Amino acid sequence: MNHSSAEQLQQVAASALAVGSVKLVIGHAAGAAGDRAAACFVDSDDNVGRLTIASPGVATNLAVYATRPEISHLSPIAVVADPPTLRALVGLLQEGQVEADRLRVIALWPQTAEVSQSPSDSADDDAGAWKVSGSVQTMEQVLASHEWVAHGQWTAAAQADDLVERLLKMSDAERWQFWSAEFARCSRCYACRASCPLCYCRRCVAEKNQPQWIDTSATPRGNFAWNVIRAFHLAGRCIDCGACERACPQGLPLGALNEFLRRTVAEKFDYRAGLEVDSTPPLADFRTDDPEEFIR
Amino acid sequence: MTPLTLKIDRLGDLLAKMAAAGFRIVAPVASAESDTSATAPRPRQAVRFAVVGPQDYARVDLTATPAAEGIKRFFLPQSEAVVRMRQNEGQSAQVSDISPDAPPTIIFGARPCDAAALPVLDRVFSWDSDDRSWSHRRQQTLVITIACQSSDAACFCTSIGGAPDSTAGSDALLVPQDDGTMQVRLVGERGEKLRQFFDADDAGSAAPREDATTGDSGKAGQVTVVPPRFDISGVRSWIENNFDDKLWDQAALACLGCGACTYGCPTCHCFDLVDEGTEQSSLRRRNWDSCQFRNFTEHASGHNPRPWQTQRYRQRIAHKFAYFPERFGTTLCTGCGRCVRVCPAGVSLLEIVGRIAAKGKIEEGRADG
Amino acid sequence: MSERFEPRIVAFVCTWCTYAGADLAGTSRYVYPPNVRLIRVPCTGRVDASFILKAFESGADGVLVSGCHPGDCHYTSGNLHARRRWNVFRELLRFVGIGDDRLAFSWVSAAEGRKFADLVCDLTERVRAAGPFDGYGRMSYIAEALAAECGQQGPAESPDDRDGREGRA
Amino acid sequence: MDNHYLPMMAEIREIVDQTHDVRTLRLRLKSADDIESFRWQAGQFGLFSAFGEGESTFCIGNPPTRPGHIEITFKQAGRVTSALRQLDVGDTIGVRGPYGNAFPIDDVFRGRDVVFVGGGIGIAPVRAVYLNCLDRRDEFGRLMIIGGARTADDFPFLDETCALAGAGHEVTVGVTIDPGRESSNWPHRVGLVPDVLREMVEQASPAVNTAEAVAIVCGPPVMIKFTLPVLHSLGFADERVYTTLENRMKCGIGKCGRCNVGSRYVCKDGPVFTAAELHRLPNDL
Amino acid sequence: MARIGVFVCWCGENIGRMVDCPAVAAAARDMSQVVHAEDYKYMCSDPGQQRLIDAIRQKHLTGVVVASCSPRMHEPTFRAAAEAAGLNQFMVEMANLREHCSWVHDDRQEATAKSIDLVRMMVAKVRRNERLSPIRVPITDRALVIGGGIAGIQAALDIADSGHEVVLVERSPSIGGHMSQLSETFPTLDCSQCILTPRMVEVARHPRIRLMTCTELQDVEGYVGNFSVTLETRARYVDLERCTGCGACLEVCPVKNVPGEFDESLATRGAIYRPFPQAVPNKPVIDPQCCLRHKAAGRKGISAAESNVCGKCAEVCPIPGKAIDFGDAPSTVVENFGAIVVATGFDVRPVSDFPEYGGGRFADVITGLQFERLLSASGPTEGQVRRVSDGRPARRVVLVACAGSRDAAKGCAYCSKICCMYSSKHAMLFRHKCHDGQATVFYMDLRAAGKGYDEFTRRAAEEDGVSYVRGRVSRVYRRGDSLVVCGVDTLLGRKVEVEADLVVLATAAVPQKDVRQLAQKLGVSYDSHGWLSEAHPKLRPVETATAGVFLAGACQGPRDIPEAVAQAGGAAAKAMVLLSKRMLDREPIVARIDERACDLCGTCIKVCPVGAIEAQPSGSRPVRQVAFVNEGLCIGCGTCVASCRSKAPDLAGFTDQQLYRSILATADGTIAAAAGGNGQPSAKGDAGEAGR
Repeated sequence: MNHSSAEQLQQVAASALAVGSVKLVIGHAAGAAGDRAAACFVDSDDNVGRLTIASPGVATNLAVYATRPEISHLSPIAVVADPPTLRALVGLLQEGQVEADRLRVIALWPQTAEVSQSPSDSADDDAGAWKVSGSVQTMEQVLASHEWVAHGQWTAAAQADDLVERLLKMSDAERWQFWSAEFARCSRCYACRASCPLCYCRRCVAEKNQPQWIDTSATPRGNFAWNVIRAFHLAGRCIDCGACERACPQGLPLGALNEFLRRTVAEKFDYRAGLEVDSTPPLADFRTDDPEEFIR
Repeated sequence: MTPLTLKIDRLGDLLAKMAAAGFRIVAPVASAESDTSATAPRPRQAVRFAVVGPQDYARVDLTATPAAEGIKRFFLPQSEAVVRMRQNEGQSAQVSDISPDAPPTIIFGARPCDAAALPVLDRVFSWDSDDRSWSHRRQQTLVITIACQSSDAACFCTSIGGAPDSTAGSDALLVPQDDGTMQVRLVGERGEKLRQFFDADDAGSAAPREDATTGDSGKAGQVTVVPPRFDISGVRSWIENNFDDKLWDQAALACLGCGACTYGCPTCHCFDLVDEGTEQSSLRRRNWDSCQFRNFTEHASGHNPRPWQTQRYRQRIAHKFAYFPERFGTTLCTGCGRCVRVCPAGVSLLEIVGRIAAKGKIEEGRADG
Repeated sequence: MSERFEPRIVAFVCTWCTYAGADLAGTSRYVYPPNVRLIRVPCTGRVDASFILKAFESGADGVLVSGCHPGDCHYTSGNLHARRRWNVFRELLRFVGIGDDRLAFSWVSAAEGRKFADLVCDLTERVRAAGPFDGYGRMSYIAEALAAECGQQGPAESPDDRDGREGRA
Repeated sequence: MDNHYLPMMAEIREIVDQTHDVRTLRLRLKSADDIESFRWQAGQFGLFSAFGEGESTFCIGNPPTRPGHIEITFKQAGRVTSALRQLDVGDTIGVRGPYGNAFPIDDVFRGRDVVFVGGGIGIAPVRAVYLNCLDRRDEFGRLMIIGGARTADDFPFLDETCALAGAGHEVTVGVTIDPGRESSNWPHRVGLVPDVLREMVEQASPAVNTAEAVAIVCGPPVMIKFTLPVLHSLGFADERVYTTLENRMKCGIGKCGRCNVGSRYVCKDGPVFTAAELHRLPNDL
Repeated sequence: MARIGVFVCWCGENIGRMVDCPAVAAAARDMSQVVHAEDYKYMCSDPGQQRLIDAIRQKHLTGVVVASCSPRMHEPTFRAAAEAAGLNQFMVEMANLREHCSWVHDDRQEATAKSIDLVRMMVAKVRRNERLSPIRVPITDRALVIGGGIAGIQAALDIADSGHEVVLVERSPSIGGHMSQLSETFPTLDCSQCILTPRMVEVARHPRIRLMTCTELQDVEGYVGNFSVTLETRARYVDLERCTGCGACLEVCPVKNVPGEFDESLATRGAIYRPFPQAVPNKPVIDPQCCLRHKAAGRKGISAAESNVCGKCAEVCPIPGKAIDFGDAPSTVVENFGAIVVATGFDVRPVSDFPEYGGGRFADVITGLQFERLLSASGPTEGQVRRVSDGRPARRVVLVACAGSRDAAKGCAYCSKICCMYSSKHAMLFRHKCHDGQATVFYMDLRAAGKGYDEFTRRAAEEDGVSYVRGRVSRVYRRGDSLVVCGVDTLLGRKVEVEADLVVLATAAVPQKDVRQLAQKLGVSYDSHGWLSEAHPKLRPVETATAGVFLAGACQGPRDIPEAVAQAGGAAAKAMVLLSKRMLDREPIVARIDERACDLCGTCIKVCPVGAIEAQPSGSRPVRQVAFVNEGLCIGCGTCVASCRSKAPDLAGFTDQQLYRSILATADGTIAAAAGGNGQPSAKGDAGEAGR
């Protein structure tokens, strides 16, 4: 029965909190209003009843909370993590943003190939699609598991392939037309940045003002620079969770930028982000035989 | 006075008439590019307000519960040049005024909760001194709202003293009728300027009259019912007395510190002034800003009065429900619920103010008892 | 347009190779068109993606980044990191509509004066053929300054225009 | 209707370096009308533009008793102050103001003992007031000025402040630097500002009538935090202890929402607040 | 407050002809914060520099733009002038109006407009320049010399003689290198050992030289003045302190048949052996690959010390407590050095690379180096030239120069330089030993450029009866018990066949096979063959692009002994110049990190080519780990700056502000032109803008 997944999650969390093996569980609770699932922070086994399994299509990536200073005094913390969240945590470990000792996860593994992404589905409908790991695990344990091998690359992000393909068929001028119209809508609310677990910079480049490389005004100029640089800074780091695009109140197709860069990095450097803690992010690395056919 | 009506199939004619009278028309339109976004169902951005021309009339969509983006930016543009600075080589620096670019405009099809924000913001933009740009745009712009036929779980206008058919801030209110027509209620002197565009309601003279100022018009039109979500009466005093309450920490923990709520909010009006340009020519721009951003209050020295999200989140709620009411006598919120809908983290102002209201009720009770 | 379009090109060159190559082009008196403005940096590794965007924002019709051949880098690997960066950033810019007729990369060594001169000739012609970069030009500081000169808000300034295609003021 | 954001133009007439990173600019408004209309009181501030970089808020550093120019003193910290440091005599900067409230010199200070406490760059706003009072010396009781800085090299207006004592003003002056930072030839006090304040007030002869006296405290937040309790314990009334808040501002005219503390607009209701008012504000400074 | 001076140089006609210099100066005068602008015929001349100095003083300039030639030419000149006037040298920028403008354009109007733009960009930059001071780093007064051949020996002695400490590292058990293998040297025919051995002994005795044999460089960190080098010493199994070199052990070793390295496998040695009679240190060494005890221990998986196999050498060792130490183990030390001299030398290609010449198939086809051993009085044949195959005296010797050299198909397009001379020497020496013998030299061109060299080859042909055949050898085959060398005499245009007892191939000189790894550790670049690259082929022939690393001898390319020695002296002198300073002034073009913006994501640490960035506790509270640049190590490439997403690092001299302003200044020319101010007088403003 569907509710069993959520119940199992609650049991795992409750027992870990009860024995004190984790001090905080970060999971999802049903959204109070609106269609978004809200993050929920459970620090005692009394409150585990709020935990639920949210449809990834309406939820933010919980890894974004692992770097929050407000909870830095709590250790260890456990994050309820589906594969994209796990990949984000791998990225954070890789870049030293969270200590492995402090981090535990309750892994959620997709049971079926297709987990609903539709925001119209309620969280409960979705719960049956997930298998909850039997206990709180370290990332090391998770990354050594056969589930990780099987599902590590699973994503809930809407597939941007169609749009990428469509754009690739266009001329430069048409692509320019498309993107400048999209970027023009950007309101610079930075919801994309805030909801991205890898956008953890304490001072975003958009806020560096001496000099101001990226104009802060929501004008075509500033918006173009912001969206291009945001995407570039995630090249080789984006773990394909789709949180940025889901967050954007203006509906910018950020996923297409990310997907395109993911392809580029995979093709050119044979790299996929979020899979190995010990790998070097491709833009912090080079090979002597990197492609250079475009360099004269 | 003859009641006015609008037949929805004559909408194009109406807009054309207004345009012919020299008005720029702003209306909610379904985005032509909604299919570009990769995520298939994306109700939040489907309908947006935009300047429309005849070719767009067919796309005007009056059905969406508060559109993804409100009408605030037509009064307080997201980015607006206010001063131009010029440094000609060999001369000393000069500045010149840039006047607000605001042709006579009719905003058609706004929601009452968006319009209700206008008189609220009038207070801040005209207290002590008049903000030229705001005032000018207010003068130039007539707002025609449409009473809501539907609402969702995020709507809470009625808890703030508004209503799905409130006329606050509107120059005219359209009330959808059972027969598919819209009853037109003109509001005040400014509303009278719109009379010329509407037809007299010959057929529907039997329609009952209501007092346009009350929200109780459900019988006549297809106006939705927004149930009360909380009792606001104890909110302000609870906030004033519980600055350090744990609730703020709990509420803010999930908040990611983006500006989606403030930019969507019809009443949030904080802005930034920035210079952009080259050595020789630059513009000083007034841009939306958000109290939720970490650097909003940060000094150049690094000192920050509100370094934590808890403090910033509290500031937003307290400003809306305590500080602004104290200063200007009205809540800085219209209950549109847009902040709830857009929050990427699922943080609900409605829920949190609801909790505050409940606590406030208890404290009030205690004080009384 | 009766007069020939003279493109504006900004080039970021490393001091050890391409800047020296340009010096050699000068010493060798190779004549090339005057459309390129060189900005000297220690190494192509220093060239940030933002530099390229800022050059376009400043009204450049084309941008060039040029440094040492792989293996020649004075700092051993700065150019190799740069190459990685451009592998990605060039693709990204192409994806958003800034193609190879606007953005070029090259390796020019201190010994390649001829190559530098040819490169500039070539690039100038290529950008000239592509015409003024209206797309970026409209949102450049130059366009804004010229609009303000006429007392207007900048192009695409008023809120209704933010919608791009939807806006028709 | 006016564009409130359009600055007046002023020319830099004089540049004085106070410390390695603190600089004073003397400005003169270019238009005669502007000079005529620019009337201010001690405690008010203006918004000063470095064109192309932005505006920054500084108190007007010269008292209205010394008109004819506008003086600002600032420490290099961010984008605007860095740009202002680039400017030279003869260059143009933008000025908006005067904005904000002022110290109630006529209403409250007159006839009372006044203690001035300034720390670091906070000496600048205090100085505007004590110069004002010194220029009208007869109207006040005892005047006591306490200036502090981390080191001698960080001490703006050091020589001027020291010279006040001997200038026949009947004023007590104490300057101090933080313990452990003094060089052997530092001839003045060493100690934290609150301690020096206590010592000077307690040892003052004739005694300061603290119950009726006025105190003005400006400086870094931590100094203010530790000075207010000392003043309180010395018998100063919170209603007559003044400070200026340094919140970030953008518009300066009560619109932009940045400087808000509780329901107060620091730019309109401040920047001058009494300790009593501060206690009533939310702890959000 | 910026007060900028602009100085426009005519460079005589060089700039003045194509650029309207007074117009450029006039335009500059109007630029923001420019308080002085002038043009002058030759800014770099004494009066020109004086004008700059006077203007700095009189107008209190805070920044200077010299619009003249390339900064690569005169930046030091104008920086020095600025310093002389009391202005920090890093407040000087140069606009390159000559190489980048007047010399490459042919339209005066356009060139002038471009010049104004270039000046504007530099004015914009210099306004953001900061006063910088050279970074002073203490120097470790100690040099490392890698390689104990003649070049390394010479460099070590020169440096040590000048009073600096030297560590000389040699990977084989003895120093001496290839020179110690030679019989006589051209063109004087003096005995190689006789002139080399005293130098080797001097090394061993020198109080300031520490010799480390059996030692290789494992890792290098740090930078000029402060290299930190990890050195690994292999086990020798003979305690150098205790061993007196008596040689008793050598007699008893039951292993006798190991091909000896020193004799190029023409003789055998034991498992414990002395590298060669004059070796330094002159002590035996055990080759664990051949030693019975080591092999037995290896099979059992125990250490040689635990084994009880053989051990004869130890038994016979007369030293109380024994000098043989089967328990010896490799050791690693980290040493600090201020300078490094690389003298790793060369190798010759093996004959097996030349199957067409019978190499590898016929024992009597040997390399020149092997022939040296045959000629040497201390060699396996005690100086008698005998056939390798059967030991019979050789009467007919064919010497093939250019075996592989100057032959791109063989992978060595270069000339090995020494072959012509040593082949002549070989022929001559052979003829001296075997008066009735026949010596034939096949050559492509006889390259004998050098003092006394041509005379030497002439003497070989004319006095010593060496026959020279100009032409290539096509193949070598066996006929009976002789070899037949087939070739073409290109002078006579006919095929020739020469019978030979020995065929000596002057195989191409090649770099040591693992020199690339060494070069990478040192940050020294190398060419496609592996020869190490000098910083500048003309003007900096012994320096490398990595400051503080110098080249001596044949690691840089084939060369003969006098060249190697001279170059070693040059490298030593460069090292001494460096070590003789207590402190090193480095250009302050280094990165620094704004720790407030740093998240320690590690990108900068990963991209830094010299490992100059590491995590450290922050200086501000709350204390956390942040990236920190070690100024002494940073080489100022700026890769970290551009790689950092939050732009926490910046690069002094090329700061974000400076570059940002330079970029934006490219727009200001157009804006100025549009405003009708000065700026570009070209048609661009009109035509270009109208099109926009």
